[in-house]
Amino acid sequence: MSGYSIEKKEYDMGLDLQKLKPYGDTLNDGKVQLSFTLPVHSCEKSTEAAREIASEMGLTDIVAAHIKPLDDNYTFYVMYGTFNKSIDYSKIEVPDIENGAMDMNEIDDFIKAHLKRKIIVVGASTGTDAHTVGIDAIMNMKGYAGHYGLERYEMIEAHNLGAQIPNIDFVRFAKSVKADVLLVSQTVTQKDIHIQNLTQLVEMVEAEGFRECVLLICGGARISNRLAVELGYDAGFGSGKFADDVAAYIARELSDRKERG
Amino acid sequence: MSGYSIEKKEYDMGLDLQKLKPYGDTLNDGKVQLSFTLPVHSCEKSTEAAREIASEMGLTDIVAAHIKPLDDNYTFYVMYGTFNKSIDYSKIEVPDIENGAMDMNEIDDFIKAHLKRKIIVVGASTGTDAHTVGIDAIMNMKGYAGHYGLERYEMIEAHNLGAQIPNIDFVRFAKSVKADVLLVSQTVTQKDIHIQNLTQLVEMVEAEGFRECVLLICGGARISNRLAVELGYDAGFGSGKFADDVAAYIARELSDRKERG
Amino acid sequence: MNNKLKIDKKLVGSCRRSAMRIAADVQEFIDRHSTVAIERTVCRLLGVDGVNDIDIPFPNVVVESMSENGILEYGAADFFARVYLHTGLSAQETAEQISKSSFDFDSLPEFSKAEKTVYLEDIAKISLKRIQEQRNKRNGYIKEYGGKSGPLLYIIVATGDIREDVTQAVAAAKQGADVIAVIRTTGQSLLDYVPFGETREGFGGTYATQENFRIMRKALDEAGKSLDRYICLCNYCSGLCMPEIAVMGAFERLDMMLNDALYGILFRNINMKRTLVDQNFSRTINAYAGVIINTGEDNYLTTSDAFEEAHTVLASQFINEQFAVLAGLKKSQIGLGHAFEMSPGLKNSFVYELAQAQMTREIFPESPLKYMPPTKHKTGDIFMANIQDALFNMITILTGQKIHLLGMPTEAIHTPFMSDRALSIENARYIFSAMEDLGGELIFKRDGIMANRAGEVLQKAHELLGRIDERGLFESLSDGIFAGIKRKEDEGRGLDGVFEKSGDYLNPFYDNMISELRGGID
Amino acid sequence: MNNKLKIDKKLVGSCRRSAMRIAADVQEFIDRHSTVAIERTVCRLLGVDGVNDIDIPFPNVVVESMSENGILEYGAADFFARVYLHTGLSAQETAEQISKSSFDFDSLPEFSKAEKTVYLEDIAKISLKRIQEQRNKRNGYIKEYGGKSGPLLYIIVATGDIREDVTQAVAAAKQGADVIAVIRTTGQSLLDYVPFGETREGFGGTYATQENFRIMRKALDEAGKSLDRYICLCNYCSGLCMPEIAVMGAFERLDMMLNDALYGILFRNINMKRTLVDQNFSRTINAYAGVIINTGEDNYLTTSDAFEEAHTVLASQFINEQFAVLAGLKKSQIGLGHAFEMSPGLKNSFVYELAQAQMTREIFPESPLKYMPPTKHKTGDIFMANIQDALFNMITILTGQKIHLLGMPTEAIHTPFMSDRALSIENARYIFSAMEDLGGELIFKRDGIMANRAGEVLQKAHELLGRIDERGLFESLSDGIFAGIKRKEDEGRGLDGVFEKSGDYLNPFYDNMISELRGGID
Ligand code: B12
Ligand code: B12
Ligand SMILES: Cc1ncc(COP(=O)(O)O)c(C=O)c1O
Ligand SMILES: Cc1ncc(COP(=O)(O)O)c(C=O)c1O
Repeated sequence: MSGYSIEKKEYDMGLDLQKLKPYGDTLNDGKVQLSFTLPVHSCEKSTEAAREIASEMGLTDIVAAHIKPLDDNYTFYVMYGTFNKSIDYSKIEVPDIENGAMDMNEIDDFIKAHLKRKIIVVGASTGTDAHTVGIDAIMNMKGYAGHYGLERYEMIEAHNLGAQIPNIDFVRFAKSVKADVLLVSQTVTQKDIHIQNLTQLVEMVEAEGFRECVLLICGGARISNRLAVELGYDAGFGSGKFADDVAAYIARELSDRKERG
Repeated sequence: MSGYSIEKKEYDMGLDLQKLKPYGDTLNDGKVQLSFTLPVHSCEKSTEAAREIASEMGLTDIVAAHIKPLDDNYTFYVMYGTFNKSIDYSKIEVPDIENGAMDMNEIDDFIKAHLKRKIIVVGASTGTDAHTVGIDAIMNMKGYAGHYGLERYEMIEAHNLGAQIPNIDFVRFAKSVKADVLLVSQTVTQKDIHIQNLTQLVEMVEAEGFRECVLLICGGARISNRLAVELGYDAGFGSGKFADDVAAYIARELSDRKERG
Repeated sequence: MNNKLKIDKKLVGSCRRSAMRIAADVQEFIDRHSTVAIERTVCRLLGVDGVNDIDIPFPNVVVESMSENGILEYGAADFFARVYLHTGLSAQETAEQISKSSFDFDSLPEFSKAEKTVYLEDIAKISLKRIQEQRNKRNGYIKEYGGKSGPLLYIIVATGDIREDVTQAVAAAKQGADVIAVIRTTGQSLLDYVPFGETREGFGGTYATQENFRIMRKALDEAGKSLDRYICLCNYCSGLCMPEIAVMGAFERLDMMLNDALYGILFRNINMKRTLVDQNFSRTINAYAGVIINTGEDNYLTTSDAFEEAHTVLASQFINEQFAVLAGLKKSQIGLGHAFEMSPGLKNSFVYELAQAQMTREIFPESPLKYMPPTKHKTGDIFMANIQDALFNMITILTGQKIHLLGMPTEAIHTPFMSDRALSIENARYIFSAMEDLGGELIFKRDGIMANRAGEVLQKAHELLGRIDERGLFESLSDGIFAGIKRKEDEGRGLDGVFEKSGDYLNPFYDNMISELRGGID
Repeated sequence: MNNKLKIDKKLVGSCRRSAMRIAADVQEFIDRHSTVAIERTVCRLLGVDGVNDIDIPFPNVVVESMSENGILEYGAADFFARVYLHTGLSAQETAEQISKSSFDFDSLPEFSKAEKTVYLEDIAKISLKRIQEQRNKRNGYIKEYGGKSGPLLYIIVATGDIREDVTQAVAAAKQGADVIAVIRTTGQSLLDYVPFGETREGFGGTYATQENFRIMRKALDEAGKSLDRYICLCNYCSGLCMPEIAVMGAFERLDMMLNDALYGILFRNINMKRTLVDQNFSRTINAYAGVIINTGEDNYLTTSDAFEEAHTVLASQFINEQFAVLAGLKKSQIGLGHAFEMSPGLKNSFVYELAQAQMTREIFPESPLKYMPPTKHKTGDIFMANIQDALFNMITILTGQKIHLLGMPTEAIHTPFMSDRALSIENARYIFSAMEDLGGELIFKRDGIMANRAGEVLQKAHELLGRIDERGLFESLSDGIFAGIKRKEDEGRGLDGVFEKSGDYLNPFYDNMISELRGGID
């Protein structure tokens, strides 16, 4: 009568943060989806190549779920697999530029209390980059997604130069108004043009001898704080960051610097 | 007047099959898309963890393009990155079960010429698997996607037992009709149930002592020839394979075996 | 729902009358028979639960012994009444004794019908009350939270492990899901018993057990509380244990059940007598529990071509409707099956599907459609699959469907990951919002492709129903009318579990429920 | 296109008349002026090409020297005629001499208008014929292969490397693309010269050079041959070199050009006089070359809110139409810009967008819409982005749009990979086939949301055009009427390249083209 009983197994499914893995539908199953194109003709061999690549990535249980020839010698793959390695989540440290949110009024009050003067901010989308929506989101009076821009802050004097501003014009203008903060927006990132452009800007500011006197901040959809710091900026803000995040950082950082003397 | 000239660089963009990489929009750019969920709360730290996982896979230039909390402690990521390793395409060998296509009439003629008798084929979707469309595609008279099924072949005597057939019933029936070929379809693969079921079948056929007398073939959307061979089958057919592929393989293989004696 | 497609109401009436005759004809057979599953259900309703030391559920222990002792034809209720009147033992105690082989069948005396009825009416009230309480609780929640006006977002969980299912279900509810269906493991429908207890491994789904029902119900009630929405729970009242699962669902407040008059016959090769008898009692229980049933016509289209076989879906919906009504279900409890399965390669596939969905809505204005997403024509192209689902989502919002099963981008690959479900919910929510009032803005051309198509499908369904009416359902099924599948009257699984009831057969539950239902409850 | 939205034809007529007055007013200014770009264009039409040893394009060498020598106001044609009559040197030879500083401007004598005209008419014929030949070739191909009836699938390539662009374009053509647009690198629109030769690095796009045009044209002709379809090529006739690029495109048989009367002013801060004068000649060339222009109203919606600013798009379309007509373009050559940019968060966003698309179709029945996909509201959620594109694809097939720019699932991430394009083509093809005849099946409710929305947008556009008509275009632009961007008459890039023409100014190309166009060519 054993036909009645269903098999029972034991499971080890605790979440171990020191061994974090992707999750499909069962803890620690390590499920990952990937897709890519191989520049070869679609055939059994190309599918094997796709599996090898997935395998090189550390995946097992590889499924080539979809194989689509894009042209005679290009084949697109959608794959699923199991990532068996894991990472130690408890060891991850992220540089923190958020010390707790403040709203516009709190920030204005903070500036009044700690700096006792207006902060001068100059912003632009520099180089050949013509995208203004990002820098406008941070600076324009009306703001973006319900967050007022810096122009509306009582204690901030904001100059938004717009887009496609050559770095040299930007730096000269900033010097001329004795800017405390430089805000640069970069949206186009193809062939790393943003890296080139951001690097050129830092060099110019250094060459002009006022790197120490300003906060240098960049932003854009593909900018992270980590990247910004690597490039020699004080901070970087990516998507999902708004004027209040930036203003709070500026206010705190400038007051810290003032205190440090 | 150098403002007129645009920068020029040199490119090495030949296709080197010994160093095959994924392709985004520039040869050898190595571009790969991936997505997965992490069982942790969405925050800067989880995004860093997602990057670390991508990095563990050997990716660089990692972009966390999309971050979506699925629940308090589950976060979904869509990522892009560059796979810098490569594989040697020239070294890949795939077991070949296709020796050139034949159509139904050619196959019938081939059987007449080489085997001089009808081949007896028994098929089913075995175990708890209730999917019949796959095995029907291979066996039914009317066929699938324009390929007639084995029942229509003059030189094949085909018995389709349907779905949810216990392995033991399947094996007994096959023995009773002196089958030359056993066709097993497996569609459900969750928790590797197909592996369990296919393995059980091979063991039964061996236990019944006629493994050497038959061609044992499995098929299904997630079955590859490689997997089939690993499990002890003669061949396996996945999606995109039709009755003529299977029949051609059977005809050739049985005639080879006959010749070898 | 106004007449957008100028559907011939007379023809609809004629279809419905044919279906009524087809069902009534079978009902006559049903009324004379019972099955082992029905008797196990009666055991459960009398309080028998649990498994013995070798994992056999006590209801199976009892019914198998009754059968061996040749007393099944009187029904389990009769048996337990006699035992009680003779020994004072409760049903559960009796079952335990039987299991230990310490029960003496031979010395069981007969009692008068009146004596037995008094006992049974008393004891029946207990479990009927338990079911009523759950129904009231549901009504209370819906009153508290308010009902939902648009389509219900119905999603599946199918990890095989009830605890992971809970994790997935709760996440989905937070993302916007309204109905959680716990998909059943492969093969369970062919088990002639219901597994017991919490289970953590299944294949392509999770075992339907009462404990699993309870675990999920609790999780969804909690999620519902924090979301201020009632989250419905759905499972499968299908296979060899239809009525047993119905009663388990009634006890644990499931809100929907996949439950079809013909599905088991066609797709699980269950004997037609067995299924038809079982479905009747299972539906009465569902009706009583306030459960919405979901019929399985969608399966015809995953097996056969959706364009060619559209009329078989409609014909079957008429038949399912009539069986449901006979079992006491209100029209609003009948979720009729249909699926978006037109081949994406077919020119104007969307146009035909729109016509079919609108037609169904108008022909069954009070019954919700349980509308299934594209599955058959999905491939591993998860991007394309997502688009197929988008078109499906559109049809629902354009034609005002109610029970909307979300499709998954990974349909052709695996049972859904948490992220697949989230993408799918995002897809539907976007489309339902972006097109919220579009349906009301659109008028369909007179004598256009859509109107003609609907007319044609109705016409063909009418012919088919006429033929079935003539030949009878049993004969028709052996001709392969639905999904090209032929089933014989005396073949298929579970036939040996069907028996003719003796003249003294007792089933107080069926009698009480059906008479209460005929009186009308809400 | 019948009147599905009951649009007020009188109001439409009134809008068109306002736009006509607005354009005519500016045309008066245009007719009195020329620009350095126009003169460089004349150089090219006279056979000047190539760059000198320090990479300066010869047309720039000539025009800069003419300017330094104070003879620009007579036009480059006048200059070359005089040189030829005096020295017998061809235009190219003259340019080379100027570049080597070995040309003596001072000793150039004056000739009679008649003498110059004889020479110029002769030499002008050569390049006009070259353009005509390309036009004939295009017509021949279309005759041979047959035109396309449904929407044109327009996709972009933007690798920065023309050779990779070719790879991508050919793959896309095989997958079904009808139009290939080679997106231009950032910053090129602000260059006051056109780079020369094949280029293999750009940012967000590829340099528009005549050699790049030629490379792509050749590849597409070959692909077209093997596919038995004509594959259109599109580039950007925009920025500080509008007419130069127009002529390069005419020589290399481009079929479409992004070309707008106001875009440069608004989005590249190019001076309004410069742009308006440049656009006129560039459009005449495009008209003559049989090119379809694509205007840029879609950009208003990527910058401002699509629901709020819908009427500015319509107003601008009216203005673009009138400038285009003045420059000699046929209505069928005017691809008017619009974009699917309603926020996905907006309830009934699809309904409003459907109304706008249908309205535009009906107001400009002869002009195709260049319909841009969702971009602004796309995020890195490539699955959701694909759905947004699906809805966009639907609008096109429901309203019969013609130039359909495919959206990309990775819009918010990178310029498209080969696979992104393939997914996007697959998406559109599925929807265009599944809904092929749906548009014809649907009638829109009278006084419904859609009809009212269309009426409102038209009303507001009418008011706006009235205001612009009153104040004049220059003044209105300084008020920030479009996309909230304010531009002043005497600010912005390229103003120093605008000059008033002398009474003796010559430009035989413009004169010949416009008079031929007025006569009517096909
Ligand atoms: C709108 C848009 C345009 C508009 C711009 C209108 C305008 N007035 O800005 C138009 C149509 C003109 C345009 C043109 C082009 N675009 Co564009 N465009 C976009 C689009 C659709 C949206 C960008 C946007 O406005 N986002 C909304 C804002 C609010 O988000 P954000 O910029 O990320 O800003 C936020 C944060 O990043 C941060 N932030 C941003 N800047 C800064 C700065 C500081 C200091 C701080 C603190 C924070 C901060 O705060 C903001 C609020 O959270 C994107 C695709 C997409 N959906 O993302 C493509 C996109 C950015 N464009 C692209 C390209 C290539 C171009 C072109 C170069 C194409 C071409 N060759 O013609 C042109 C030319 C532009 C040029 N010369 O630079 C690519 C870039 C690819 C890449 N990664 O390199 C994208 C991704 C599209 C694509 N897939 O190809 N574009
Ligand atoms: C149709 C269908 C059903 C129908 C089956 C109808 C029928 N009569 O077969 C119904 C609705 C009944 C059904 C039920 C279930 N299904 Co189902 N079903 C599908 C679906 C949509 C299509 C499968 C199909 O018919 N493909 C078409 C055929 C022709 O393709 P094929 O099987 O791959 O066959 C080809 C090749 O593989 C090969 N081949 C196949 N077999 C053989 C054998 C041999 C010998 C050879 C040589 C070749 C060969 O040749 C064929 C032609 O090229 C898929 C999703 C999808 N789009 O793929 C899910 C899918 C297969 N089902 C699935 C599941 C889980 C179930 C259920 C278990 C769900 C549940 N718990 O209720 C049930 C129960 C079934 C059971 N007990 O097994 C999962 C499997 C997940 C997994 N990988 O484990 C899928 C992938 C859906 C999903 N994402 O969850 N299903
Ligand atoms: C009515 C009905 N019952 C049951 C099922 C599920 O299959 P199984 O019988 O394996 O539980 C379906 C299919 O989805 C169905 O439509
Ligand atoms: C008319 C027009 N010109 C040009 C462009 C492209 O921008 P750029 O000016 O950088 O070439 C666009 C935007 O896509 C446009 O609409």
